[in-house]
Amino acid sequence: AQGIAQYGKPKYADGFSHFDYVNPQAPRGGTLTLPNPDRRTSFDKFNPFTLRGVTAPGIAQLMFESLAVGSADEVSSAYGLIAEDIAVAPDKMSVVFWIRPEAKFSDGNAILAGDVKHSFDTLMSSLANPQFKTVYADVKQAVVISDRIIRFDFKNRNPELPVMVGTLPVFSRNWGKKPDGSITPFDKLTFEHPIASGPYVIESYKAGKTMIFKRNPNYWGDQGAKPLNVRVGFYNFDRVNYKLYSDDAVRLEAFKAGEFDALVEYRAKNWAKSYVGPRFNDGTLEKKAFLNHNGAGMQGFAMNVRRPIFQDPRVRQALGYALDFEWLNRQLFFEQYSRINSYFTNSDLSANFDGPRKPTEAELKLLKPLKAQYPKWVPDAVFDAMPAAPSTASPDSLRQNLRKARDLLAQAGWQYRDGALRNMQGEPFRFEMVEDGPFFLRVISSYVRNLEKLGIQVDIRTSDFALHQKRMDEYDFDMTTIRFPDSQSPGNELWDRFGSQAAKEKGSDNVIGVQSPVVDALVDAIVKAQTREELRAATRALDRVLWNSYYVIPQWYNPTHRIAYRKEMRYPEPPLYYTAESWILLNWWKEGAR
Amino acid sequence: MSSVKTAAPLLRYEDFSISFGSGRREKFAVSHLDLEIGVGERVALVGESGSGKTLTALAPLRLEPEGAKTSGRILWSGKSTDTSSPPVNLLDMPIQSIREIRGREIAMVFQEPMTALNPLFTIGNQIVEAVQIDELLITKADAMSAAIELLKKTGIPEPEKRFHSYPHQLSGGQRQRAMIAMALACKPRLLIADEPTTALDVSLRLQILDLLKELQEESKDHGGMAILLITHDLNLVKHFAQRVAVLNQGNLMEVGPTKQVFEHPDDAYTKALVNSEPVRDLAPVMPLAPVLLKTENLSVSYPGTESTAWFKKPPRHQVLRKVSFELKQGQTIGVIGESGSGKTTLGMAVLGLLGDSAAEITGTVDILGQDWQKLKPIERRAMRSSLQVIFQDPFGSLSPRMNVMQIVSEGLDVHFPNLSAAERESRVLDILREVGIDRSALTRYPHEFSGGQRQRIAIARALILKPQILVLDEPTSALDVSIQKQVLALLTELQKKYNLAYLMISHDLAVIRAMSHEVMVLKGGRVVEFGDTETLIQHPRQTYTQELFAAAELS
Amino acid sequence: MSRWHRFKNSRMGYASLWIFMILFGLSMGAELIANDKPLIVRYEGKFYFPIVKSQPERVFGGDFATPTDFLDPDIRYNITSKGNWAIYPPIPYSYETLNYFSKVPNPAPPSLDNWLGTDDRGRDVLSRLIYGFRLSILFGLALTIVGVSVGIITGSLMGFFGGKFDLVSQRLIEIWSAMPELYLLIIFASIFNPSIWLLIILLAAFGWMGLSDYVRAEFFRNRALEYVRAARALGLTNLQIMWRHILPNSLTPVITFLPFRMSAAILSLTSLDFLGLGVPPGTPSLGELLSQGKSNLDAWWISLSTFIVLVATLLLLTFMGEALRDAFDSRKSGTMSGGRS
Amino acid sequence: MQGQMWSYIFKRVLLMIPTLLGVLTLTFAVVQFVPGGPVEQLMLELKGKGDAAVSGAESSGGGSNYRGRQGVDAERLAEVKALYGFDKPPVERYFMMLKRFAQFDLGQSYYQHQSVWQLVVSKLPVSISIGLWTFFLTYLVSIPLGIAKAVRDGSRFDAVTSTMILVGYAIPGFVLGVLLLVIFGGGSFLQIFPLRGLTSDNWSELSMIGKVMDYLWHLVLPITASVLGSFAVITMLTKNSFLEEIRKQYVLTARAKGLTEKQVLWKHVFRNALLPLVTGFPAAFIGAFFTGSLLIETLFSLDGLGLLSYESVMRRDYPVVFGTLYLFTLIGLFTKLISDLCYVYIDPRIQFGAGGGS
Ligand SMILES: Nc1ncnc2c1ncn2[C@@H]1O[C@H](COP(=O)(O)OP(=O)(O)OP(=O)(O)O)[C@@H](O)[C@H]1O
Ligand SMILES: Nc1ncnc2c1ncn2[C@@H]1O[C@H](COP(=O)(O)OP(=O)(O)OP(=O)(O)O)[C@@H](O)[C@H]1O
Ligand SMILES: [Mg+2]
Ligand SMILES: [Mg+2]
Repeated sequence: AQGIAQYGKPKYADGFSHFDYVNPQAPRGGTLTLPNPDRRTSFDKFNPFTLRGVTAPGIAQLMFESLAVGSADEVSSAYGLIAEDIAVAPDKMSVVFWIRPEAKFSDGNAILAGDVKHSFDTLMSSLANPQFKTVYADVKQAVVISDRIIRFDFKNRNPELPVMVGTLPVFSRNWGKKPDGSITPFDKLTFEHPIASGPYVIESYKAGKTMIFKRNPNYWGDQGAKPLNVRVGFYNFDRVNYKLYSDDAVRLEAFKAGEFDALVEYRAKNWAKSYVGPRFNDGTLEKKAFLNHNGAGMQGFAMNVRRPIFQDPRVRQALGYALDFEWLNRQLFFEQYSRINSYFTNSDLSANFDGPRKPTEAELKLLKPLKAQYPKWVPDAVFDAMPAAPSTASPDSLRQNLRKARDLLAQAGWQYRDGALRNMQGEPFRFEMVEDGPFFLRVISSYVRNLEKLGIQVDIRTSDFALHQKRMDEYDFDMTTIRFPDSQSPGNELWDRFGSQAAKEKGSDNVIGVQSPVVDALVDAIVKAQTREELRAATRALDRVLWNSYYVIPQWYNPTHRIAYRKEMRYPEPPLYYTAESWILLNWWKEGAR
Repeated sequence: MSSVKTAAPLLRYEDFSISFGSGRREKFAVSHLDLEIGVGERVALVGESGSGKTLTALAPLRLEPEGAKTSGRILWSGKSTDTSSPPVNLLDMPIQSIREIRGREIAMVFQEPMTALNPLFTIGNQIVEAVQIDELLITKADAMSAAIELLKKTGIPEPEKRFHSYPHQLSGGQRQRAMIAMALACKPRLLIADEPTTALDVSLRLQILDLLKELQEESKDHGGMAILLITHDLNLVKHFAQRVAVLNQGNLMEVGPTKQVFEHPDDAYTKALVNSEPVRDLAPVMPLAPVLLKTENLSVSYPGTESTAWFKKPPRHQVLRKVSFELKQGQTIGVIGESGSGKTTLGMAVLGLLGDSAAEITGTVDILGQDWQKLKPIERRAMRSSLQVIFQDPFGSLSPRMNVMQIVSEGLDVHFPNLSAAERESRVLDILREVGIDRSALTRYPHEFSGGQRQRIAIARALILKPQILVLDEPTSALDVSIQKQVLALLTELQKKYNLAYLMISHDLAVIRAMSHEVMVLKGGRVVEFGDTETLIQHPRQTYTQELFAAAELS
Repeated sequence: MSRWHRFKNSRMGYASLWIFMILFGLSMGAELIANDKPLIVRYEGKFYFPIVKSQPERVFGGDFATPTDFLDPDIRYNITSKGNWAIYPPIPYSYETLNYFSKVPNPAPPSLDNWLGTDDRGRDVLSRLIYGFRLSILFGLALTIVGVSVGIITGSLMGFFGGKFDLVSQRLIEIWSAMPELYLLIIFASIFNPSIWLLIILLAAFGWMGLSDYVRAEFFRNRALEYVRAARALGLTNLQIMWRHILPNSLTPVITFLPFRMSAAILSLTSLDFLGLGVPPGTPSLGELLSQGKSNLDAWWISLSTFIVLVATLLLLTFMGEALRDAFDSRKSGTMSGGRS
Repeated sequence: MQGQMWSYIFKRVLLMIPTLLGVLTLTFAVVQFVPGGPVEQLMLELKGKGDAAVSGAESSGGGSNYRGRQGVDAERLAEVKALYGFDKPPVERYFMMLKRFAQFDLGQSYYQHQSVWQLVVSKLPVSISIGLWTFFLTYLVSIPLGIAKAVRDGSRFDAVTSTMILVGYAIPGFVLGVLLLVIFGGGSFLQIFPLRGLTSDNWSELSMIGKVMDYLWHLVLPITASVLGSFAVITMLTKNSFLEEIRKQYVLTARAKGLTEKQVLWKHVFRNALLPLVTGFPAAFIGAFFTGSLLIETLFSLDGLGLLSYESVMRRDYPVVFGTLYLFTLIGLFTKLISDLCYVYIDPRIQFGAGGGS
């Protein structure tokens, strides 16, 4: 079949003409000029797969293709790109790809199974970024069956693996071949133009300044009578020009001066205040927030439960009452954010998806036995609808919330006396908040103010990135901001985030220090889930347990992508799951182009 | 006022005054001066130290110190060769036009050559600059040879070499001659020479005066160069000037032809001035007087200045060669010798003050029985109170940011820290009075004084410590005869009272004769003659010495 | 004329000194000018002085035992109605008081509530300026005094003694100056809690080298002058010669750099803040305000007002510096005749 | 004189060796205590938290299809350590570094695909463009201005110019830079100057004159931003030094010669007054090639030494840190020597020999 999915069947059946979220009639042509998509301000290589060096922007997306591509309106699926057919073995221990005969590299050579194996082996070698070894750890080997057939063998059954190998980037064995026939070692490749199969080739570049791609006129996916279905409505520009800016403020100014076509904004205040000026007034530039359904995961103030003061869940819950999200959203964020309401916010994996509900049968099936086995570890509230994060929207008020917090703290043995909130032993409630940059100080200061009303003293400590990481790695902190970005199909990473084992090892993602047999059991259920439904039940059960343990004081997320663009830019309906930059790059077009 | 006009007027002061301060504190340094200098005339301006001579001289060039107020008129007729055109008033001329006059028409020799030269340029460079002022088109090479010619005329030995010396590498007299050469470079119509010969020995003085006269002759065709000579040396005046003006406390006392003024001085002050010859009134040295200072084979050399090949050491410039002498308690040894013969160097070497220059010193110096060079710094410092010096360049030796009180009392602070403030002040006032400086000077700074006043401050600073040994390097060069007499009398008196020993360097044979028991004659760094003063003066053995004296006799 | 006299004579400098002293004096009393606690409260027949001693909110009819937030509308109502009254300072915000009840998103433009607007957290800019001015000046003074004294001492020793001593100390300084300052800061930040004192020590340890070079050069030149020889002949110790004779004549670079050193010290607070190596977060400093200004360009009231304070401070300092220079210049006469030549 | 001079120079050059050793040793020792080395830095990047993340995002809700957050295992860690040579003890690494430096091999960057030497060379155009122009403008304006102020000390001109240069000085560079960009480059006000880089994109197609104009066009804003603050110090130093000298006797002599005021000031006073400035000149000049300004470079998207050194420090790219330290210290030592020789050249009275003690 052309498409496979991690769970169940893919959305698009074989022979589909194009993805639903593209405009098949989008005109092609014109130049797309973009700023640097991230903090990279210079580059010194074209090879995105090695550790050393900084890769030029756009290379990976515009020049490399894989056997299969995902679709942006469903979770975890893949449709053949270089491969015309994909077959997962019934035992799920291997996957076979049949390569399209017309698939060619930019140098005109056909893509053969040997190239795919070469790509895989190179990426798994120590020449490449070690990340690949981690990602493909469960892949045993790539086996060339014939010129155009390749099989990947797995070490164990994992429904994610076929999709993952499908998205393995494929490049030619001749990449880096010197005139004398010898080949530059993979980790020494710098400005040697990659030989891969993507629709663009490098036109010109200037390190630290610009990077220009042009459409490969001989791109195989455009050849033939009918364009490739997974390429219809994609790559609508003849030229893509990246301009690099080192300063955010300047980048914005440059956009307002009309130096490039689109800009994605990540800060609420800028969005509200800075996107003004003559070009916005006369309509040359427009701005719009596009809804997305990307999982927002969890972002919040995490408490280190290894610390005695945070071991009582009542204390943790009380601290949550002091965060006045409504104030922050109004005073600092111009009402642009939504409250985090789950560990899988903005995703159907969340127990709060479509509003608070009691656990379903499937969830109860997981939770009940656990409650029986570990009563202490499963809060009773788990069997209720997920409680909403404290709010100060009327009729509630901050004062009211703080009163609740005060009472909770009192129950936990903390009383205000002698100028501080003290426990029985007379020790004051005092903790340190660590941050790796000044960005969050503006948020923290109002939170700290409210905590002070409870008599809690907070020391704020900012440090540079490395120092911060060191403290995180050693769990030497009381409270900090964490972000658990969500994937549409959570899996092994949850062990690192919430597993008891990870809590004991230094440097894991489990900075909170969750060490609960219940959580372990639920994570296990998630990893082992065979269907989307099983997965959903397990994540929701986990969500309920974590949420009701009050490990994190939930913050907010942005359900939109904020994009400002030139008025000639046109876009289709946004897909469900996407990043703003690549959506522009892949699916937008320009009016009047051609 | 009687003045015999011999030539058309060139420069005329009319009701000229100069004052400092304002309101009630206003102090007139020169008041209502009327004076005229004719074309090609040689006029001498004499007067007590501090009487306003220098200020009078600076005013036509508009170089009076900041804060000075001038009034009256200074008329200059030299702008055009044709003297019939109306004279211009220099005091209200724009500064631009004054610049046209400076150097080209009126040149100036400053009183203190030591500080008046730019320390960072070679003297050659500075003279060439002056040569080029007038004749911009002149080539560098021509300007250089003109400059060397000028240096030669002023009697500087090896002018080609000296051309490349920096001021600090020259002796006082050499600097002074460089200064003169610079002033003469443009062949001005009026030369104002403020004490141009203080650092020169008598024969050189005459040579310089001859040079001036010669230049005057040369420029006869445009009426000749006029000269305003300011000096304390009345002999020079007699020989040189056609007319004399006498200034006292800013007032013009007398003007007239030289002869007339000298033979029939009108004014009481002038009388005093003319009759002030130093008197010899010395106590004999005790036969058993201890030796306070003794040098043996003292030699000093400087690294050569000529550029030679890299890495090869150039020959050293030997400044002092094997000088040995003894100075006893109560004794004065006079040191004489032509300019550049090493007198100052000898003094500095004895004092151990050459350490921070590039000098190389050999030989021994014993002071108060101790080998000076072997002493520890602390011991040396303690001995400094009994070993004092008056520098040849008084201005340079006074810290610019200290006032007179601080300067004079500093020695007391260091060596007699236990004195009460009142005691200290009274001692300072006493010594200042003795050198003729009044108490209003206490809070003033060195630059606010006249050359002679500064010299007296320097003398006061040394004497306040009542040192056992005192090195005096031209201590009276800037003093007029009456003050000089006063200071010398003070020195003799102190010597008698406290048994002081003096090493006195001077060009003024009269001073040497009056003050010293023995005389040492230096030439090229070598002692060529040494002996009892009278004997030596009566019967000089060396031709060099004879020449020195002959010149003095002549004058 | 005495030095003080000469100082007074330069009118700009003297006026600057006065203005500066007044401003500085006022900022020392900042707690009385800008504070979120009232000076006096009369509540139910009793007098309270919250500025001296904080009272629990319960005292004024609130819920909590913690210190009162007098800006809370409820409390404010309680203490200003029914015969109760309170006198608030002219600026009712302290440097870290959030204007929690503001109606406008932060940073808020100048208004009656916040005369110079608020910063991006909602703190009153004027209040932060006052406290920031105080801190920055104190910080700058401390740093300048330490830096200048060390610079003068080392520079004068090297210049005066020269020779081997100079050769060796110069090398040591070269090594010291190559020390990776940023790494040191990072290391210290990992060991100690950030504090002003730590920062002063660290910055002072490196801040003296530029000046010492200048002083050294001046000493090299001046030690060869005749009056130094004269001082030596008087039997002064090296120290006395350096202190009394050479130093007063070598102060030009020192005096010139004084105001700049002050402002550099003030600004150095900024540059370290973004590394989290500066003063503890929340501390009011002009530097912090400036960096806020940069990241909130549209909030012109932050950068503009800070900038004005900074320029004014610098101008005052420079004019004072000029007067100081004049005070040290004995040759300058009292009455100036301007551009004479 | 010469012989002495050469032996002095020789001595100084010899002394550079221990100095360099000292500098390197000290820094190396310090670096051992810095929290978070390159290995940690890379592990971070591997975990996806590294620098490449979008700056300043305040909310999550970014990427879809996020995968592979499995952390990094011990094996990877060992690999990365070996890659950077961190498997060897510090002492060994130290001596290896010294050996390389002795051969003038500056090493390879950890993160970038270039040798340190190449890196430095590639950043030079930016640094020279900014540094040199700033340097020239600063001196060309400050010195005449300082002199003019000294001559008119206390006048209105003096006060007004003081205020102006101090305002320039007090505007912190980053604020000024942004302001200039917004006003003269951004889309809101005047859009006159380019926002980024040293040349336009079509530079290679321009004529010779066009190229020069284009280059200068691009330099206007960054140089304005970097130069405005630099006038104050040198101007004030010039002014005060001149005031110090202008009342000395030799100035009278020079005037009496009939020199124009210009000649008096520029020839006679200048040399005396500016001993510190003039002697600092060679160092400043050479320094102009190698100084970068992080701020200007970031604002105007220029890739220069300032950014390089800052980033290498922050990212713990030790070869770059040490390589540039070594190179710049060496250059610094030579310029210092030149400065010291300048003292003697300018003021012949100065002797570096001992003297104070006697
Ligand atoms: N800058 C000044 N400020 C105040 N008083 C000054 C200043 N310069 C000179 N005087 C005073 O003016 C008077 C005249 O000084 P001037 O230099 O003309 O004397 P002089 O006749 O040249 O004496 P000498 O023979 O000692 O050189 C002196 O009393 C001196 O103290
Ligand atoms: N620092 C120096 N470097 C080189 N040569 C020097 C230095 N100082 C003095 N000399 C030379 O030493 C010689 C003697 O100088 P000194 O000052 O002792 O002469 P003097 O006898 O005092 O002459 P005068 O009567 O003119 O003052 C001169 O030729 C001078 O050029
Ligand atoms: Mg005089
Ligand atoms: Mg002499």
